[in-house]
Amino acid sequence: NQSTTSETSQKGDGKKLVIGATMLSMQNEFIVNVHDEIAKKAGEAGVELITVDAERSALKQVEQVESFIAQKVDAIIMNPCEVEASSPAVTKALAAKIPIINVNSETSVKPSAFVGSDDVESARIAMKFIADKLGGKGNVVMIHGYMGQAAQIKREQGAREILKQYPNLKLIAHQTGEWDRAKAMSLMENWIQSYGSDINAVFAHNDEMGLGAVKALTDAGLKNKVVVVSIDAIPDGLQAVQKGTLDATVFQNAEQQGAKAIETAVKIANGQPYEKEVLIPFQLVTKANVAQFMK
Amino acid sequence: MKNALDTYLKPVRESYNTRVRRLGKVGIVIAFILICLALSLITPRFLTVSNLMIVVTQVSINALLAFGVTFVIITGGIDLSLGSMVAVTGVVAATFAHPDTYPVAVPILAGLASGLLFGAFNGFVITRSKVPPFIVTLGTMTIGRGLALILSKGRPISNLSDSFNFIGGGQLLGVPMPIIILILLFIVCAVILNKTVLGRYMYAVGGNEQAAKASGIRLSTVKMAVYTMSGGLAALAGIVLTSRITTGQPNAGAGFELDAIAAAIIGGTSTSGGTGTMTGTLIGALLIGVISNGLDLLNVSSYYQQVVMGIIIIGAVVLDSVNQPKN
Amino acid sequence: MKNALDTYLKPVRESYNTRVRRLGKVGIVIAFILICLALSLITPRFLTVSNLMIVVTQVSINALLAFGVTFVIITGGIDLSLGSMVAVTGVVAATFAHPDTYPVAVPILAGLASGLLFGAFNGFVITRSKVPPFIVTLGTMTIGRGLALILSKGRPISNLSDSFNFIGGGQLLGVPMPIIILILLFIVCAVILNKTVLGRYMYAVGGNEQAAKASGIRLSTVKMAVYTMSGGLAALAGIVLTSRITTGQPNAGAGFELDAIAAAIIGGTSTSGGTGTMTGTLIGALLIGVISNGLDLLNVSSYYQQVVMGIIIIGAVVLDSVNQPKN
Amino acid sequence: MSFPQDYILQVRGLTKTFAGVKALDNVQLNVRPGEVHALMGENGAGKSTLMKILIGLLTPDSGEILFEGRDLTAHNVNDVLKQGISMIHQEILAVPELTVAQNIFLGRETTRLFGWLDDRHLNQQASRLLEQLGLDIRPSTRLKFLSVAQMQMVEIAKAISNNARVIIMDEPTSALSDKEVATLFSIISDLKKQGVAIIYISHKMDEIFTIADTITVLRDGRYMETRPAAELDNRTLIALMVGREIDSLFPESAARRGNEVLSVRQFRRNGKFADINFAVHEGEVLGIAGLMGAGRTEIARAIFGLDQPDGGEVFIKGQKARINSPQDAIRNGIGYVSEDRKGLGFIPRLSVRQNITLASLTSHVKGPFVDERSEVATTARIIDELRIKTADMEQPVVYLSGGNQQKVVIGKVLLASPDVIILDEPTRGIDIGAKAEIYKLINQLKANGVAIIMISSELPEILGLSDRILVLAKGKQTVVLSKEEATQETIMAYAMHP
Ligand SMILES: Nc1ncnc2c1ncn2[C@@H]1O[C@H](COP(=O)(O)OP(=O)(O)OP(=O)(O)O)[C@@H](O)[C@H]1O
Ligand SMILES: Nc1ncnc2c1ncn2[C@@H]1O[C@H](COP(=O)(O)OP(=O)(O)OP(=O)(O)O)[C@@H](O)[C@H]1O
Ligand SMILES: [Mg+2]
Ligand SMILES: [Mg+2]
Repeated sequence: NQSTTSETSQKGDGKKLVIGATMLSMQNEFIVNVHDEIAKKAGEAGVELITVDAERSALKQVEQVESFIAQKVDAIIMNPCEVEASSPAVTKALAAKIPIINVNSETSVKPSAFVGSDDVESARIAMKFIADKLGGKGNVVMIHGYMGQAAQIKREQGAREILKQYPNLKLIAHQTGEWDRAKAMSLMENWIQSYGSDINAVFAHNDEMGLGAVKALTDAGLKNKVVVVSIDAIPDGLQAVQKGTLDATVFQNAEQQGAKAIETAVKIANGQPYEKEVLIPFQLVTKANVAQFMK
Repeated sequence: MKNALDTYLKPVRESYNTRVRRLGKVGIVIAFILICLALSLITPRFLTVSNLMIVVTQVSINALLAFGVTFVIITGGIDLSLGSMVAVTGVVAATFAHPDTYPVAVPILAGLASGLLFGAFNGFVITRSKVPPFIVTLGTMTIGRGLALILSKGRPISNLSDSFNFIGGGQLLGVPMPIIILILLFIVCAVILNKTVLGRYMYAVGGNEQAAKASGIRLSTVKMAVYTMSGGLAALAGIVLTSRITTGQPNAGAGFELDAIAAAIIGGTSTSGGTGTMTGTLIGALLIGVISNGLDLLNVSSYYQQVVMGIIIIGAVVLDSVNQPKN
Repeated sequence: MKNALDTYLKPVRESYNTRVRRLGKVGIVIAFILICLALSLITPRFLTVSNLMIVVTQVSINALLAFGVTFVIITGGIDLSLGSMVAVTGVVAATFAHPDTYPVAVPILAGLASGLLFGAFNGFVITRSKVPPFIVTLGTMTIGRGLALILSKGRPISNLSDSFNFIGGGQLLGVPMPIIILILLFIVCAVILNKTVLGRYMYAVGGNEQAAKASGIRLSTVKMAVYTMSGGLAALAGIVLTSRITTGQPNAGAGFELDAIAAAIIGGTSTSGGTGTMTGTLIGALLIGVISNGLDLLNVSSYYQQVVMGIIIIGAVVLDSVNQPKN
Repeated sequence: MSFPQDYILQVRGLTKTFAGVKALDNVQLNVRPGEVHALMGENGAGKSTLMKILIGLLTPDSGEILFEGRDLTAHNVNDVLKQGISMIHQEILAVPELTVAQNIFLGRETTRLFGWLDDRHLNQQASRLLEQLGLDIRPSTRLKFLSVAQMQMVEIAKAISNNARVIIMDEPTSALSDKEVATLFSIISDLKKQGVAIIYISHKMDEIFTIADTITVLRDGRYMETRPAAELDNRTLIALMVGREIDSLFPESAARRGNEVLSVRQFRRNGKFADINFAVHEGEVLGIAGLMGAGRTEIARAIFGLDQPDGGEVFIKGQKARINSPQDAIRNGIGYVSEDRKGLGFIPRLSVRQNITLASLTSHVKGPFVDERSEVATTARIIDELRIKTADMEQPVVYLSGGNQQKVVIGKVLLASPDVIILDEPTRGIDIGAKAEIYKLINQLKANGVAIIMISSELPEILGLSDRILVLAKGKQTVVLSKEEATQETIMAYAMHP
């Protein structure tokens, strides 16, 4: 349970602040990290935090926000499942005069404040790394996240933007690995069968899948011939980068996103001035700089 | 003669049969009431009009699907394609629901038509081939997911008209539209099941397929009907969902089939066919909804929520079966 | 008397029953061969030793689950908690599999024990209460997922020992370990089903529960056995998976139950109980694996992959049922 | 010889094969309006198959069916029912969850607009019909709460409510008591007067000679002969059916009564039976007689551990026995052949061999494995001894004829080598030849020192085989008669008056 007490942060009438948080998926390590930071900071600030897991369903998320509204929380932190589909939640919260802060990704309706980074950018960084590494020439395969989800769509979009800039960089195959390491591993095994050493690089929409690809390539003895890049910089990913099996990952600062989100939420709820948009930049992680990301 | 007839007519009103039936549902109703009571005592936030409205609104989509699958299960079948039908019909409806294009009837009818068609396809394959419904609808579940992605090119379809968004988001006399739709469809489905020949034939086909056949009932007609209706109800669920989140999502509804089937079974529909009621299914759906809402209200951590949810569902059905008379 | 005995002994080898049985499986075997043939013609990459090894390795996890659920379905039950058991057992195994902590037997036995316990719990609830297996295992599916998340604190457990990773990633005489495990377990399961008293009782319980009971078979013992075995096999699948991806993932195995059940049913196990073979299930699992591999090899777009997958699965079972003798 | 026009129903050259087994081979049947046409033959002769083809549930391989001059060969059940043929099936074909009225009118509901049902009207129609038939059954009771006999009467009501021109009755009386049989016969004679033709199948010879006008005999799927009933006597008919003569149905037994094997004291199950006290000895047949619903089956089920009694004790060889489940019963040397063959008797999809060895499987094992050779040998012996007619021992039991299914069940129970065996309606639906064999078997068991409790609604059977007869009335034990005291009349008297 995530509620904690302390005397620091109280509303004018002396009651403790209540903040509701709905997270995209508590089964995703990155999101769990964002949440843990929110919870930690909420504890420090003496805020009662109610966390719910949307399990990647925008519908569920909208319903959870409705529920927060009915409970008259003081502020809502939403880690949106979808750009468009999670928007009604924002509309409803604003209509009920409850501040809502989007963390990590956006919705089409503007919330009270936004804390996070642009997913499209992360894919641009990853694909740019591949392009540089291959000298702008070679065959790339891409492993998608769950088809149709915001993160998948945006990461695909960013990757394709870069691919367009490098006409000699060919996307020879792309398929979904559903964010899952085992699925991505099987997919990669099958691709190795059909393309063999024609593959020069792999871009996976998250580290889990990237690590699955790495495993398949290692088993096939091809790892040192293929560049693998993914996004998230989860501990396993960082370790792999350090070992040199994963060539690069893109670091999204979970701690900062979480901290800034709860900070902003408390400010708004207390009627203090706040920043409407806090952008936390992505960072490319390679063997060269991996040490600074590891705890 | 007159008198003899009367003594036969009386038991119709209060027969052993109906008493047992009522008893059969008592268990799950008790479980439901107990859970509601417990929640009201633990948190004052539960028993408020606004929260109850939210619960019922949230339940509506699962309930619509559960009504459809109740028909199907009563005939002894199963429908795993519900979630995919929600996605397909939602995407189809959204495609026609942009502002200033078509009147709001067009997306509704298009969505509905696609659902009926999808359901009819399930029914067609199941009746023409000897492939078990489990496999057919598992297949069409996959096919449907693919279709939804193809139709939407893998992207959510947004920018929908206000009149369309009213279906899931609007209110009529203070009552959210999904609740109104839920009540309407509950009545329609209950009437079909209890008061029409089709409903009677569903019980017969599920209760003893050979007997139904020997009585001259066309099995394929009944089965076609239930799968098509299941598709139609899934379409309504898809439309409500799309309108509620103001987007047609190709990946909407994943896993919904299990919740819907759970609602039906918790409500007393037997997977072996031949028994089940719409009221039971409605209670089943409400039960799931109330538990999920309560766990959120109580701020149970999401990992433990799953554990508690599972335990309560099993517990509720255990309580129900303890209350059921032995045959 | 001797002679009379001989004339009776002969039919056992080539009897009506076995002929029908074999005929019953011919359809799906034909479907399987046709698909393999088609793939070999379209792409030369399909029919290579390395590719076939990969297909079978990939199939192994689903096949292990499918073996377990075949036992369960034959007795007339169902197990929806397979995927969650994979996660729980994988996480448990991973917890004990860090290098330089315990010998490799410890994570294996711990994982196996947790699976057996989980399965036994399913069996216990199902036999002690009158709650349908569908609901019980749906409940434990949710509970199990929660447990896996709680045990792992929602994070993958990595840094596993090489000896543990050998189980899913190693080779013995050039054959990947998962294939060896698959073959071993296939033999064990097939023998249990065909050659032992327990196997015979499974068919009896699923074929006519009341008659089985009246023949002196303890229904609860048989059911406990099948759910426990299903849990044990899920644990093996979980261990192989964890070792293959060198991490214990709390969200591993989601949806695996449907694939496993599909494999069993495609292979001829009837959801109404009383029929089914391990060979059929193996072919069912291989069929799904080959299609999925083939679609990747042919680089069919992921949207269409789903559509094609669904169509081929339904088609294969249609082909099978066409070949089945009418009763 | 009459002209074809005289016939309401004509069947010519009908052939039907099941997976290589010829069930019907070039069969003919000619039925006149207003006659009771008995179709006779041993178990597995093809009677039911022929009828299922007539009603459109099975399609023939070849041959033709003419009904009132119209070709019916390719029609489905729906059409056939509408044309005016209806059928009472050998296995009760009803929907347990639906009510009596709903079952009777299933497929023929009167509806208002949009298929709206009028259940009140349906119940009225049904109660009128049930009353005409003299049945005390509520139309609104769900079928699953009826006894087998009541279900059977509902099936009869259903068949005759169709206003059919031809009614097929496939063993309608196998689960009925004398009173209900009398009701049925009076219904039949009414129908005859209205010109309705009845095709009547039964293994009860006395019934045939009571009501049949014409008799057609099938043997091994082939047509034998059609003759007016008046021209036939018991002996010739049996010879036609069986192809050999059966001299005496109830052979004398030389068994000696030995020690007590099983006894019950103050046995009671609330609402079903009470105050039951009896003992049965080695080499003895204790018959239990009573009217339908008297509680005989309930007693058997309770002794065998299928139901829990509410009071009383069971003693096995003088020792008090605790029986909570069938396995306890089997371990205590009790065997039970249920009256509900389909429900409690066999596993339909398992083979003859697998069914026969099911209750004694643990004695056909090598370690944890089933010893198939020993199974085969044992099964072969049982098939031989009980003369089970089956293509081979790997045939699924569901494909066997009813009589042979019954023998499989008996074989299974015998193999568990019980000291006392409870036979509940052991010859229900069994042909005359097989009956004689089962009676012989009972005597053999007796001679081997087995104690037998035989529940039967057929008084001749009870009288012919029992050493003592316990009579039940409404769940109470009214008397135990010795062989010498017992007559049909005394038994009936005790069965009616508690
Ligand atoms: N579905 C089936 N598949 C295979 N064989 C069958 C099937 N139905 C019946 N048979 C076989 O056809 C033959 C005729 O069976 P049928 O049921 O018509 O006999 P019957 O004369 O009605 O016997 P009884 O008096 O026991 O009812 C039997 O040998 C039986 O085993
Ligand atoms: N499942 C049931 N539900 C309700 N009542 C039942 C059920 N089974 C039997 N009964 C009733 O219990 C009573 C005793 O039935 P039982 O079968 O023991 O009678 P019986 O003497 O064996 O007669 P039968 O010849 O019908 O077997 C009957 O009145 C019967 O209607
Ligand atoms: Mg018959
Ligand atoms: Mg009885």
